[in-house]
Amino acid sequence: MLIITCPYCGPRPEIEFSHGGEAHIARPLNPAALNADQWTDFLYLRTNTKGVHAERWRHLHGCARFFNALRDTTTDKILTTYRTGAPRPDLEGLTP
Amino acid sequence: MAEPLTMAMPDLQLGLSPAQPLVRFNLRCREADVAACSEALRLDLPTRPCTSAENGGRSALWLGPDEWLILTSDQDDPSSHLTATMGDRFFSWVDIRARQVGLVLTGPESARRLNTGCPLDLDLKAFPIGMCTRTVFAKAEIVLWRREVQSFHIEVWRSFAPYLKGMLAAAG
Amino acid sequence: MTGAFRTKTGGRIDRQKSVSFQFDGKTYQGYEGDTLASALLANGVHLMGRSFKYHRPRGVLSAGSEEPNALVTVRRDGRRVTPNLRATEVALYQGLEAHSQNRWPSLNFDVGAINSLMARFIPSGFYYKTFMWPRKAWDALYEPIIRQAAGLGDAPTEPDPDVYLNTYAHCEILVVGGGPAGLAAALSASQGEGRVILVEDGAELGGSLLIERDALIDGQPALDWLASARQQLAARPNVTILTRATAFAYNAHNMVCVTERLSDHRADAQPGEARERLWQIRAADVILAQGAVERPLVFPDNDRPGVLLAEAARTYLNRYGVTPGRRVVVATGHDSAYRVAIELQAAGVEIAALADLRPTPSGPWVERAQGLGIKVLKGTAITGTSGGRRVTGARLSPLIGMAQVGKPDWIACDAVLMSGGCTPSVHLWSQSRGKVKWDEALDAFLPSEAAERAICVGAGAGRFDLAEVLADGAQTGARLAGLKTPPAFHVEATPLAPRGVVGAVPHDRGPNALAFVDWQNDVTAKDLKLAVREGFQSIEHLKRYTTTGMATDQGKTSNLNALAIASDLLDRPIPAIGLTTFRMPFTPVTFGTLAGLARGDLFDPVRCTPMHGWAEAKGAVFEDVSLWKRARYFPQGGEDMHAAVARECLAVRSRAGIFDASTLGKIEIVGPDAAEFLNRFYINAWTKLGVGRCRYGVLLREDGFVMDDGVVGRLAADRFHLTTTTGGAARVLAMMEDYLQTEWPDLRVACTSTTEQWAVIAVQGPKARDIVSRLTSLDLSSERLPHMSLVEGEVAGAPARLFRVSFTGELGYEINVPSDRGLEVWEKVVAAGAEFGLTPYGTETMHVLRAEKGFIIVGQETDGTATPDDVGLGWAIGKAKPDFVGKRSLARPSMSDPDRKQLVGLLTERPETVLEEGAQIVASPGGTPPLALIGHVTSSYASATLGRSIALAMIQGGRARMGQKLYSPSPQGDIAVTVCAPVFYDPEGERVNG
Amino acid sequence: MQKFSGFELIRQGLMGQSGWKPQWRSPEPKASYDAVIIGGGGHGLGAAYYLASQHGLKNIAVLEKGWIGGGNTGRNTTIIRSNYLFNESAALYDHALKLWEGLSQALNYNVMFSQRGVMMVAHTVHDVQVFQRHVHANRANGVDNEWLTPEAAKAYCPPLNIERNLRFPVLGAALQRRGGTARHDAVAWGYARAADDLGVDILENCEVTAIRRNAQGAVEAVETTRGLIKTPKIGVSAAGHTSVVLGMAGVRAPLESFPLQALVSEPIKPIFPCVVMSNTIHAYMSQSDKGELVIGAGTDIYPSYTQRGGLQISQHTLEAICELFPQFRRMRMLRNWGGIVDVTPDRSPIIAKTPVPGLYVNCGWGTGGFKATPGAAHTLAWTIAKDEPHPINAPFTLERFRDGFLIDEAAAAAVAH
Ligand SMILES: Cc1cc2nc3c(=O)[nH]c(=O)nc-3n(C[C@H](O)[C@H](O)[C@H](O)COP(=O)(O)OP(=O)(O)OC[C@H]3O[C@@H](n4cnc5c(N)ncnc54)[C@H](O)[C@@H]3O)c2cc1C
Ligand SMILES: NC(=O)c1ccc[n+]([C@@H]2O[C@H](COP(=O)([O-])OP(=O)(O)OC[C@H]3O[C@@H](n4cnc5c(N)ncnc54)[C@H](O)[C@@H]3O)[C@@H](O)[C@H]2O)c1
Ligand SMILES: Cc1cc2nc3c(=O)[nH]c(=O)nc-3n(C[C@H](O)[C@H](O)[C@H](O)COP(=O)(O)O)c2cc1C
Ligand SMILES: [Zn+2]
Repeated sequence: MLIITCPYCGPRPEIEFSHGGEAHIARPLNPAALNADQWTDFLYLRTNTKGVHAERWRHLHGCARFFNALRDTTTDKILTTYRTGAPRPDLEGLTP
Repeated sequence: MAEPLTMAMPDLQLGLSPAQPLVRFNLRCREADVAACSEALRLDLPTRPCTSAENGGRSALWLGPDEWLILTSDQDDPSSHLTATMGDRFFSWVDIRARQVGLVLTGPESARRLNTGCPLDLDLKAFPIGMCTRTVFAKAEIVLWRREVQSFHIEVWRSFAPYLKGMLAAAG
Repeated sequence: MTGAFRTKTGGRIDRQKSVSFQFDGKTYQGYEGDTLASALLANGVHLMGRSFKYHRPRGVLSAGSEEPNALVTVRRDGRRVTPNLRATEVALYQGLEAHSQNRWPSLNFDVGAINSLMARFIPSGFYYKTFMWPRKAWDALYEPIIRQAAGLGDAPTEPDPDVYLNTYAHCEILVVGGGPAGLAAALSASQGEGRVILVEDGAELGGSLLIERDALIDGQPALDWLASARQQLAARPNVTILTRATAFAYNAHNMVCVTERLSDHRADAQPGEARERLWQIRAADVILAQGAVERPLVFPDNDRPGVLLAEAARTYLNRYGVTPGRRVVVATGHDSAYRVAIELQAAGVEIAALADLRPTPSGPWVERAQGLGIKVLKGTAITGTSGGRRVTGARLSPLIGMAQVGKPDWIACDAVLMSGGCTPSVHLWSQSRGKVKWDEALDAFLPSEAAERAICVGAGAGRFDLAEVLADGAQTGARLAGLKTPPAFHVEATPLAPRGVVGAVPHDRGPNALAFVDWQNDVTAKDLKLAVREGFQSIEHLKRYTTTGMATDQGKTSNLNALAIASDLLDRPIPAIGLTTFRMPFTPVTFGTLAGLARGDLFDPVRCTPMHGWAEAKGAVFEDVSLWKRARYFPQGGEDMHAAVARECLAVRSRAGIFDASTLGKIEIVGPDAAEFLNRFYINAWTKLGVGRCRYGVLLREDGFVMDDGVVGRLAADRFHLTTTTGGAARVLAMMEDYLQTEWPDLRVACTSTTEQWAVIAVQGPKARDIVSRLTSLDLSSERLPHMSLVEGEVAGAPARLFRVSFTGELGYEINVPSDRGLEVWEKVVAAGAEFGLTPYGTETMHVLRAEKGFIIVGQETDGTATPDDVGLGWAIGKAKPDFVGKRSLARPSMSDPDRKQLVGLLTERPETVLEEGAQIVASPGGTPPLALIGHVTSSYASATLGRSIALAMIQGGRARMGQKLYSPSPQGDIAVTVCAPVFYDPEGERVNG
Repeated sequence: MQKFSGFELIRQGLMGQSGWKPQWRSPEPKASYDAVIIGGGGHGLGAAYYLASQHGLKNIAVLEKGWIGGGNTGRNTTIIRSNYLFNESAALYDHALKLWEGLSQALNYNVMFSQRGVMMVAHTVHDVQVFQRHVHANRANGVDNEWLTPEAAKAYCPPLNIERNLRFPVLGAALQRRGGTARHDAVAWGYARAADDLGVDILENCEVTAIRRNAQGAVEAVETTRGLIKTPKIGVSAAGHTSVVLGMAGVRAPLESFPLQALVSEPIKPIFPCVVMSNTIHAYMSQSDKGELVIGAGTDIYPSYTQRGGLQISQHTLEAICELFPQFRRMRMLRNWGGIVDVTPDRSPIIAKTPVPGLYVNCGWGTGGFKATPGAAHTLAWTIAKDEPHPINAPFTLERFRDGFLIDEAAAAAVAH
């Protein structure tokens, strides 16, 4: 069971959280303007990164906030977490 | 629910009893309006995560950065005063008095018993008096609020209460 | 006296308390403190089991959790039977009843042993090569035979009455292993502020100290030092000590799972008592002090009962006061066997010979042994044993060079002790994904780079000298606890040379000799050779082809030897071959321990509405809908479901019915932008919905398919009360939060779940108004409260939100009152309705009523592949809206495919024929599979109202097929149906206005 | 190919089993092949076998980064069935099932395909509706599947608890008698041996690190840890790593890779006659020919390439197992492990051409591709050889996600009311 640091509540056990898929995929402002490929991209295509991956979590059974995390999918180490809306942190400073 | 809310566990010096009748509201409001809201409620809404505040029989439990659980006695209804005072400011105030029930778990074994289903560190250092949070107890969501070293107030949705009590009783 | 092989004194057994027990029906005596294995050995019983494949007679090999041979079934009563327990770990108690396994008819005489004679024909993987012809014989003959041979013990056949507990725990420092390394670590770590948990697998702390006779620590004998160390630890409030507790899993982010055995060792354990407790420990730092496991020697016939590990013999002697035999041959490649020989000799056992593989062993232990007159044969290999169910002799051959042996010598004996040296236990370390590195000097894999905050100490880190071990533990504990000076221990002991031997012992016994590597799975050196010959070169392939290391001991004694043999055969260095993956659990863990209290009503929460008890008392039959219990129908007299439902339906249509709708999800949406939010979220348009009015809303997933539906009522300009399906409540709320928090944070809206705030009492039918008006002063006239509207006020004395809505097609109300008033109001409605024939009805009746009206149920008519238009809800789409969730997807080419399935009604030719839900539809009758399926029945009922069957179906291009005759294939033949509109009753919708 | 038979075993037994040859060679990579398959699981090895045996392509290689069968093929719970709901899926899985029925003989390798029946247990009224829809659809598609009452289900699987007081009582079950299990490793080895015999090079420890494309964008070579290999055709059968491999050619796929765990008990004497699955309480179980209970469940909640997951998933699984089979509560878990499964949005696979000429993909099998091994391999080989899909895999395109022609088996089983 992972320990995930909620940007609000601090480190908490995985079972309090729900996973929200890849981060930084904003819903297009005007979906009607998107062509089929662009819409498919938004709906279905994910980077599925092997390595450091930006993803969304929600502290469902806690503060209920969505937030983002950078997790290495080859080790499940979480490098950092940050609030929704914040840009993806620079990796340089993070690698331990 | 027909079955009683009280459960005696004398062997373990544990008591589980219903909290005194409470009125509950879910309050949502944004950071900019916290001060106004606090004033309207005559209660400083805590803004530090997982902390609580009490004043004059009213308590506010921080549940999220824009969410509080407001507990008060069943004689006290701040609703109209709040609505009047807040004017055009955005806030959400929803009566949830019957949505959940309050249980009080007391006794020297209370933290340990809670840890049979709750994964949080309940050491006094990690979970001091006054701390509150939504969390889980086995398969139920609860709000856990430490009132004293050996006493916890638990809020749980009505239909999950028998499960919670059943688990606490069986937990050993 | 319990047993001929018990020493006069010594050991940690309680000689005052003798205990009688049974093994295979025969009664023996042992002492409290014994294990089943030590007690049997004391009685001279070595034969304790049969091997998996060849059914070879097997004795106990070890004294701990690495035991591959002595597996037994322990039976307390019919319901408390546990197979595959290691006799070395079964604590002896008065009345213990144990049985040997994998033998028939008896352990002594086992027909299956014929396999042993066949060994040469059934090498590793033989089953992949045969049993293929004739094809049919596989199912009828071969596989049943193979399966008959499968398994070790018998599974229990009765439900287990015992209870399994769980606890989460946190600490700053977790120490796994209570040997000298772990004790020293815990002693120093607990001098700091932090919480320390010390976990020990055995019945008491001490590890290897429990059998230490030679060393002095701080001037005291090891056992005395141990006693004081225990006392110190027990006195510290920040220390938790768990014994009989196995750390079995090292999970991500420093979560270590431990199973603590609470009652298996007690004679008086009652059925239904707590048997084990799972500890899920989250530690800031973990110190692994697991120790090391002694390696057997791989030589022909090394599996005869009476052949055991040297350190195990020392454990039996020093811990249990038991000797393995009277005349013993010791075969070794490691110093420790000398110590064993010396101690056994002192206990009166004759050491017939000590054969050392090393050509020139030296050092204090060798000298001491020789000084005591022990016959030491240097450069000598053991190349065989004799005997049947007990070893009778050892074959010793002089080594010529490294790979050849000379003329053998037979030496009579009744036990053979062997030692290849020690393999550090890196199990949990590896589970944590810590790396290991091959150490040339020690012939061992040692921990290198850590993946978690974990540190190995003591023998598990390749430190075998007691002084070093204690210092290692103490320093590590101190460092983690932030102490300036770690405690220091002064040790006086004779050092052992750490290095041993790995791989197979050379021999001259020919290709069919059975030199076991993995005892339990009967894998021999020859099997490994065959696998390599057949091209299985990766160690992972070798493991899977030969099954080495896959038995219940997971190769604790065998993996390194297998690796060394592979390395030899492949001519590649050991580290280039690598280890197989260590996985949890360290030792097998009871299912019950992992399942914990989750059984029966505690398996999952049972959610009941406030009116549940009432329904129960009225004899309702319930159905499970997500976690909720919902009343399905209320049978009266001897009614079956059909009769009850028919009666309930007719009551609603002709008079009135009362229905508990409390489980519907409810969400209160508040804020100035609430209407805008709903506009973006639901397919419908909301802006114009007046206060006090309701609308049926449909929600899509972003891919355009129907996800949920419900009624949305507007309580105020900035406040909505909406409902979801029972199962969809959490999903819908989560999706709302998702969009609000991450896509539209600008919207000033908040959503609060009110599902359980409100009990919902639906009163439906022509008499509904008459009934409800008895209970409220609210104006219920159609002018003031028309269909699809709501009002707040008092009903039956409770504050209420009264909705005029209908899922039945009749005049209807849904009374929402606070849950704690639900039952009271319900009873008042029932009373008020009595004179009108108000009838309680359940979900099944509700389903029929709504189907008569063609109302869909999400999840029944829709299956995650239906668009609003498919199910006839195209009208609900707010056409003028530029966007809503799922809108863009509706523009995909497939969404306007004329062949999409559409919701229609079906009428069978014969009115009494009720189609099965899920039945398929084809266009023409009489085909043979595969048929061209054009649709399926989603709902189907006998409608009492209409006096005939009705069905809803999703049919390709259905709406263009009105009046067409289609067919539903069934085993009894095709059933002809006619396509019709999906509304069967009151198509004009007049009745809701009643 | 050295023939495997009982006779040969005895003959070899008399010679100390010393005459057996390597089951597959371990050759050095050639500079170029007519086609390469990336991924030495059952699907990839099978595709090579069918390319060689049915399409005459012999100068081909399977590139495996580790050891063959070390991916999901070697770590799955081996359930084989074909009673899927939609016509497209039923056709694909039943194609595979028919191939399973003759696979041991075709490969001269006993894959221990055991048709002991797969029983899917219904616990709610909704389950019953869904399973009956399956039964009807399967029957119409010529796929066997039958509905059992709780009593009939218990008769078929005696350990099943059908008492009414279960938290989620058993309301019935759908049984596919032709379903069952097979020996996972043998599938990889059997295909490897047969393919090798037809000249296919099986290159282990050969990780593809890049895909090279020519000026027209078509594939021309792969870079591997064992050197550059030229080829005009690449079939990707890399399961959990498909996104990584396709990414080397600039192709994005609608996939996410999740941990899926399984576990086995200690071996016991035969007691569990079939496969039982429960979607509602999330667990499935069978007993292997060696005696261990083989148990699995759903994926962990987050994507990962670690081949492990959290204990809580195993706990939920065993809760369900102990509820359905309370007599196994004292049984013990011997080993737990994880695989990496690639999941598509509609939970159906992709066996198709990609936008890159010469690049073909077989992926998205998620938690259920072992059962499809021969069928997937067969249709992938066809697609590679003919540069167009076989009618059976034609619906399983990448484009279906763009155009909305999903084959949503997961949604079809979803519970919403
Ligand atoms: C725990 C578990 C239980 C399951 N249970 C079932 C079940 O009961 N029934 C069922 O039908 N299915 C089940 N499945 C799914 C099934 O195992 C898979 O769908 C199936 O085995 C996939 O086979 P494959 O050959 O495509 O993939 P794999 O066997 O995974 O083969 C892919 C290979 O590609 C290799 N590879 C990856 N990247 C590269 C590269 N760059 N270069 C070279 N090689 C590379 C990998 O090393 C791997 O060997 C289960 C899966 C898991 C994990
Ligand atoms: N080659 C050798 O000479 C050799 C080999 C091994 C041990 N030793 C001796 O052993 C001592 C080493 O001490 P040590 O403390 O490292 O090892 P140890 O063997 O004394 O203690 C290890 C302890 O860890 C426990 N343990 C192991 N796995 C566990 C688990 N998963 N959960 C709970 N408990 C677990 C064991 O029951 C044991 O009590 C030295 O004194 C050394 O002389 C010597
Ligand atoms: C059907 C099946 C049965 C298995 N049976 C056993 C077994 O009896 N003993 C064992 O140790 N492992 C068994 N395993 C697990 C493997 O040892 C191994 O864990 C799995 O192949 C994953 O590989 P890994 O753990 O090396 O990553 C089995 C695996 C499968 C798929
Ligand atoms: Zn939080």
